[in-house]
Amino acid sequence: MSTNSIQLAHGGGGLEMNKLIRNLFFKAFDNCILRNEEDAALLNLQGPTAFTTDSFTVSPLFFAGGDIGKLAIAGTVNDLAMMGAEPQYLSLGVIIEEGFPMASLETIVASMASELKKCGAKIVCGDTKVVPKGCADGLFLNTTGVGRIVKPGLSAKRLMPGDAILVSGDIGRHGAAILMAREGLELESGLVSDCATLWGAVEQLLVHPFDIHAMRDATRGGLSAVLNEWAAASDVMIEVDEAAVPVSDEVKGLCELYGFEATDLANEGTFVMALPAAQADGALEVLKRFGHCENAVIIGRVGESPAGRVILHTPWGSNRYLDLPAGELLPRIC
Amino acid sequence: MSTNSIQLAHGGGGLEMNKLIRNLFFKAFDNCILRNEEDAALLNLQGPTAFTTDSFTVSPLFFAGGDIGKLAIAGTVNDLAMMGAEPQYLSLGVIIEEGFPMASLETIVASMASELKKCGAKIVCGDTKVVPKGCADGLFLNTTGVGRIVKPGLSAKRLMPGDAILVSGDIGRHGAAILMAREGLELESGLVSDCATLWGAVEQLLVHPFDIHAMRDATRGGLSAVLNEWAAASDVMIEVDEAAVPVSDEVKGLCELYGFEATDLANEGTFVMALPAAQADGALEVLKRFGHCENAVIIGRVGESPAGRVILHTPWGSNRYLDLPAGELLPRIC
Amino acid sequence: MPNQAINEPDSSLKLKSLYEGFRDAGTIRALAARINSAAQNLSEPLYIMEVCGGHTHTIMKYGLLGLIPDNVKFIHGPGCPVCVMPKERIDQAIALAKMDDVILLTLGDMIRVPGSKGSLAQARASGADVRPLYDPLDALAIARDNPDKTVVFFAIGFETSTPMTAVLLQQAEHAALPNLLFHINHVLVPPAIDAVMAEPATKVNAFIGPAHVSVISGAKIYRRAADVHHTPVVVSGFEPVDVMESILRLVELKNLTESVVDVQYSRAVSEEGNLTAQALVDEYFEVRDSFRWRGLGPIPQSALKLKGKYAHRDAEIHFGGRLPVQEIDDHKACQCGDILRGLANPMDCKVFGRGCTPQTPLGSCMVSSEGACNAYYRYHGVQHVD
Amino acid sequence: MPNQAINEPDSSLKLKSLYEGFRDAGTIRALAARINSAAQNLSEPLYIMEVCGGHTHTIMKYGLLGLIPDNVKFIHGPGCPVCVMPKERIDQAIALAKMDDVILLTLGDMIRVPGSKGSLAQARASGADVRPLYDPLDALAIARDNPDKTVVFFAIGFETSTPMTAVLLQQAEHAALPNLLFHINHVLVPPAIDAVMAEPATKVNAFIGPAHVSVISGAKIYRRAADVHHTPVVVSGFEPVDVMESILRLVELKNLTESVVDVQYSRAVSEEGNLTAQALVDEYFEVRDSFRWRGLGPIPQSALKLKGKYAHRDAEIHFGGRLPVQEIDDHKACQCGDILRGLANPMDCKVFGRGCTPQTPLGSCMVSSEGACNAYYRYHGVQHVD
Amino acid sequence: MCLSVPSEVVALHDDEQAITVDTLGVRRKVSRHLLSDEIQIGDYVLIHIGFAMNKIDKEDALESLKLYKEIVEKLEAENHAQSSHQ
Amino acid sequence: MCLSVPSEVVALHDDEQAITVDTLGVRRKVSRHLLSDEIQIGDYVLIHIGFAMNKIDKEDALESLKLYKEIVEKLEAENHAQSSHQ
Ligand code: SF4
Ligand code: SF4
Ligand SMILES: [Mg+2]
Ligand SMILES: [Mg+2]
Ligand SMILES: [Mg+2]
Ligand SMILES: [Mg+2]
Ligand SMILES: [Mg+2]
Ligand SMILES: [Mg+2]
Ligand SMILES: [Mg+2]
Ligand SMILES: [Mg+2]
Ligand SMILES: [Mg+2]
Ligand SMILES: [Mg+2]
Repeated sequence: MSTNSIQLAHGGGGLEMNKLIRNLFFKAFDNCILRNEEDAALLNLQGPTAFTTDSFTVSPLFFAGGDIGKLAIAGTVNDLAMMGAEPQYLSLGVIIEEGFPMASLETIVASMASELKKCGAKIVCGDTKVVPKGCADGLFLNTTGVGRIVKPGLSAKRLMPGDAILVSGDIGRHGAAILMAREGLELESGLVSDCATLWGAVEQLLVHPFDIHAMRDATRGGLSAVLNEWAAASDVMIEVDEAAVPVSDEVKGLCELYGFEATDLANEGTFVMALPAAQADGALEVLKRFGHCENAVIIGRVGESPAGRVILHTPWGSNRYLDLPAGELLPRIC
Repeated sequence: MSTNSIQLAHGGGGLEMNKLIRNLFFKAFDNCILRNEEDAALLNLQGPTAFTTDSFTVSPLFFAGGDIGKLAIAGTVNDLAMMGAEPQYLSLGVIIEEGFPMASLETIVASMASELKKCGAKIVCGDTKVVPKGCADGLFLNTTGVGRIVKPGLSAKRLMPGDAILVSGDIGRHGAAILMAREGLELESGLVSDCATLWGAVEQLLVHPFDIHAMRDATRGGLSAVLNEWAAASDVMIEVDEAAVPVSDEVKGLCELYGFEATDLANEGTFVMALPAAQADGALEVLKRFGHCENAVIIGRVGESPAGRVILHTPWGSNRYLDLPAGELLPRIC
Repeated sequence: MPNQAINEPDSSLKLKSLYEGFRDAGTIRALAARINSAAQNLSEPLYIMEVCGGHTHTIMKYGLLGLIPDNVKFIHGPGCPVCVMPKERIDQAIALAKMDDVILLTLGDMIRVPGSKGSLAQARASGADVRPLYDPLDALAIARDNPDKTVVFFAIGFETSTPMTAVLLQQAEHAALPNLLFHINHVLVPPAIDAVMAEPATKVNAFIGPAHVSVISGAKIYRRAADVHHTPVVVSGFEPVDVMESILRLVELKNLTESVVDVQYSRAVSEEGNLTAQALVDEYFEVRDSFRWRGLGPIPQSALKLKGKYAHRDAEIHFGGRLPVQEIDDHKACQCGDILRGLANPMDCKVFGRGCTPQTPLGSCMVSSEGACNAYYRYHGVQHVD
Repeated sequence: MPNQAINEPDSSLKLKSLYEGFRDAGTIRALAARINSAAQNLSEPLYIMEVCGGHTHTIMKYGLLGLIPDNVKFIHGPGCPVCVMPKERIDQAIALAKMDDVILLTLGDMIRVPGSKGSLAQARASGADVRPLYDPLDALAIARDNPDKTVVFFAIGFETSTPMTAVLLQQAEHAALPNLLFHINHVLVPPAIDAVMAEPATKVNAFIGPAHVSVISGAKIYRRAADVHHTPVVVSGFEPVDVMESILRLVELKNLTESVVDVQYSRAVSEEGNLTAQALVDEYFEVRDSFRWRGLGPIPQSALKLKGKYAHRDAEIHFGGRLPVQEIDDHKACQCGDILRGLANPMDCKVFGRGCTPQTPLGSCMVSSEGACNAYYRYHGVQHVD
Repeated sequence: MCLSVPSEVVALHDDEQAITVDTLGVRRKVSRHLLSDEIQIGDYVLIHIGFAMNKIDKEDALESLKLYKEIVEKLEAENHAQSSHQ
Repeated sequence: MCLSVPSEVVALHDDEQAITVDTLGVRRKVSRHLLSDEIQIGDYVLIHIGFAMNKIDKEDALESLKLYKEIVEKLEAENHAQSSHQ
């Protein structure tokens, strides 16, 4: 029974913790930097480097298309990729609630290890805390990543009138999948989260001579948040053809049922890109080679005014602002 | 009332979260990398770099001598310092329980900002999550740090017979202070945590031509854990003169009352160092210039056998092993 | 229902057509053309009030204001049951939620609406047990799982949602769950229409009637608006095509000076409505003498309460002395009342966009995305984009 | 107490001297020299059993075994009340803790000790409400704050701790807290000594008596060990100087072949003990016919239970049919019984250090840092260091 | 708030007065306490906060859609006439 | 388990049958239900799981310490004699 679930002793800094770290984490993430077990990992970095952090508190921990482990790797790796950086090294902070099933922890760790393989990044340092029953909701993860910047200059501030806006796939699937998995809602559908590591696709984009201005994964706040942040940061207007924005039937169904907007729902493997309109088709052609980007499409353009705002065009010729979502977004999606 | 406590909406990725981040975090940690608000911070790093992470789940959040904010900065900065690295850039992951008092959050953030000043490191990226009431115990922090290695080669594997073992101050104060602050125990004393940023003292040590073999802050698991890990990693015996280990009266009193060993109690601003015995007095002389290291002292030596074990010598000529602590260490000290 | 005898389902109607067919761009454009053409014959501007926030939402989300001519104007109605809730009722919900042995349940957005000292969300943040539901029947399991607690369902909604509360109460009785109580805030649409029209200076001269209310209550409930207030009413669906068709019909009725009740949403609305639902509501509820609406003030016979024989389920009775009764007036600067009658515009309000924003609403019209001020705050000016 | 009439506190005794004076290196060295010299006169090896785990702890922590000659040997006694708890009693605690309406309270280390299917810590990890206390009186507030729950104090300890349980029970009666019950596992030292000596082949021929037990019960309880088993007993304090002085006295008594009870810890132990505490214990407790000790098996009259008039406080009665009663034997390979009698050495056990470690104890001697196998596991071999 | 969505009945659970409905691929169980009509698999119903409110008249809906088609065609014909007139 | 620590009485709370004690600088309130003796500030008591168990006889303790001093001195004298004898 002692190995069936996490005990407070697993976080005590003593024997039991050492065992957990060696038998579980070291085995799954094996690499020689990690095994050094020093106060800090030793890296050799040269030049411009991206550095990003995210904590993961998603509920439930397992959902169609992934789990918190996959999410924690993909999320941080994607943030590096969005800055034109090759994901190289990750840290992992684990906060576990006493009584958490060891089998679930093993599944989550395995899922992290398998996601790491997709981009070649390594977990090189970590930290484990165990808190008493009731002091956390199962498991929280933090991943922080560093990576060499392959293509400098990508920035939310660099959008320019004349840019095309692309999305890499249909939107809202992660937020919808989490909602479907939520206890008490008892929904069923074939929907799976878009949760995925984007580095493969981004790496290919970066080897081409596209003058990409900005990329961003449309996580919390969804497409609305990315576009509004970009419009504000670059002081431009962004216009979107509502009919061009890809949304799956199931996400539409969920939005109908609960009054959500697909543009507000989170994504975890879908990103937005701005680059000169003339290069948009070329970029699409590259993106569509990747399974999870096969629905990539141009959804809009960058204009000048009203600066800082995002305009949605309906197919019947009317317009409205696309707003930043407000209020609590239930459930916890990351 | 809306600004008196944290609401789920503060973690929704929308307007309320933007406000919280800008009005609180950006103001306190102001620097231009952080203000970029991209998916990742842009750093320029050259050569050997240390990379370390820690999550902080201490309970209670406020204790004599510090709070979780001070701890989160000092803890990660110290891990960098222990590797001979200058603390440069930190990420900050915040997990907040719905209903957490805004005033407490502000105090903690101010405490982080003030601790950062002591070493010159900057928080350059962050992440905020809010979880529903009951899903976390107030506030959890994660800090992950990177820093340029000033003195390469420090390692738990480098201890050699003939090395002296130094501690930078009296031990066990952090663990004891947390215990004293624990609700329900109702203890009173003048004891304060040793929680402190060590970079100032370490920086001075590093400018001298000492051949330091290893440094480690004696956090969870206390002095026992550091010495046992070192003995194992370097495959040496470490012997300690029990009477030489500095312990304050209050820490002794607490150990008497509850049957703890001071060597098992956590420290958060006290470190252990191994260097050739001939250089030990010189290093002590440098250390003692710093207020929080004025009790620095030589406590033992490195020998050969039994390799991997730590021996305590009593003043009356008997010996015993100093063991790795086991079992749960109540309360949560970091 | 208009046609209860359909026994041969026409296989040519796909479910998807009920969405896509009623959002069709060509149809919307065609209806817009017809509206613009018909409106040229209007002898005076048409001021249409859409009573229901669901319609406000459709109008804003699909940008319909940009498609209609200047002499067809919208006056956004009392919004939604969430927005019209007076602060003292929210204060009562908060007082209940804060009691140690009470679990307070309510639907969706309600937890964000501020009472006199914060919202249910804030009460929850400070420890009160507040649980938002998507489905009222979930209250049964919560009551069953917490026999030591009193579970209070803070019931809100227009005629559309009242039958669901009735079913919940019925099931609680059947399952003999003594610990499930009700705080009833169900409001009625016709008295709100009367209140808007009671202002002599009101500009409203046409209504779009909420179809979901009529799915339950039938089209008959709008007779009085047509007969007494001499305003045409079109009972409209919520898709953009539905609303455009309803506008067209209103323009046409106005040109004909006909004050009738017309049912655009005939695929789901009948004259009589859902009789099963009505019977259930009659079993459990009776009309209150008066109820204060945020923005509109007290309106006689505009809300429901539990009948005396269900007093054992009535949280207002059970917790009688322990609930705050202080009536809280709207903010002095707030012009919602005038806005709801078409006498003022959100921009006329001094605190609009300054003290009063969707994050910090001072008046009812700013509370939800379905309120007039909220809609103006978020969308004003967009029509002028190229 | 030896001298109840001290009215002029001697200001020359600092509290710190009670720690430092009894840990003084010079004194320990001097006593070691005396022991080594006196032991040369021993006609046969001295096998001292320290009955109490507190003494085992002192001997190990201060490395005292390294200071005494080869013909003075220690046999570590039944350890501590935690280690001797039979698995079925822990199973009962776990069963109680797992009940929805029960909060189980116990002292410190107890939560780590495995029963037949895991420990209380593991039960807590899987959701049972188990709360370790540092102070039994904290149970009062917990019972008061949880009127809907039954709060069970899983009471453990030798004579030292029984009066504290008695005070808690007294206070629960005074405060009329009906929901605070007791699961009594208080054990007695003298019957354990008898059980060790009942084995004809036992090597034990001297005892260090636990002084804290005698602070309550007086030195008188060891008379029988001296008189019937003809073994000298020194009632010893817990500081290293106390233990060294006690060893010296035992060697000297053995040389004189005197089987007497000698009180080394005279600064706190009297012949009669704490009469107030004894009276409280008598009020609430009576002796059980028999109690199973882990490692030693059933020992007659070796433990206490609540008196019949406090049956309403007795968790064993209250939860009678719902507690597991299956007696769980020690692991077959476990030699604790022999080790406790000095007939075997931890190293003789086949599973020592393999199947049985402090993290996964199979027998009682491995459970806490005060057990013989545990001490061997952690310290064996250290004497031979340079 | 008064959100009601058309959905297709895909399963009947008469014992629990419930039906399973499908909304664009999302399935959930809802109460049918408020439905007095006969309900069959394949029927379309309006769903509001976990309840089926009533059946949708498919024929009526089809008629509406047919009418819209005519309006669009008429407008196109007019536009065509206008533009060819120019 | 039977851990008991000498502590100094620093405050009396007769109304709640409690005293405050100081253990090497750590102060806490403990029960005095088990103490039948008069208790004064400055007394030394043994503390076990939140209870004062009894008073420590200071004179007896001083006597022990005096005895130890003598033993040590005697040993030193013997050693000195031995080494100067050599
Ligand atoms: S802006 Fe706010 S205060 Fe002014 S009328 Fe609108 S809701 Fe009322
Ligand atoms: S090693 Fe374990 S099993 Fe063997 S005698 Fe000791 S306690 Fe029993
Ligand atoms: Mg460290
Ligand atoms: Mg990030
Ligand atoms: Mg991210
Ligand atoms: Mg760590
Ligand atoms: Mg991102
Ligand atoms: Mg670290
Ligand atoms: Mg650390
Ligand atoms: Mg983030
Ligand atoms: Mg409550
Ligand atoms: Mg329980």
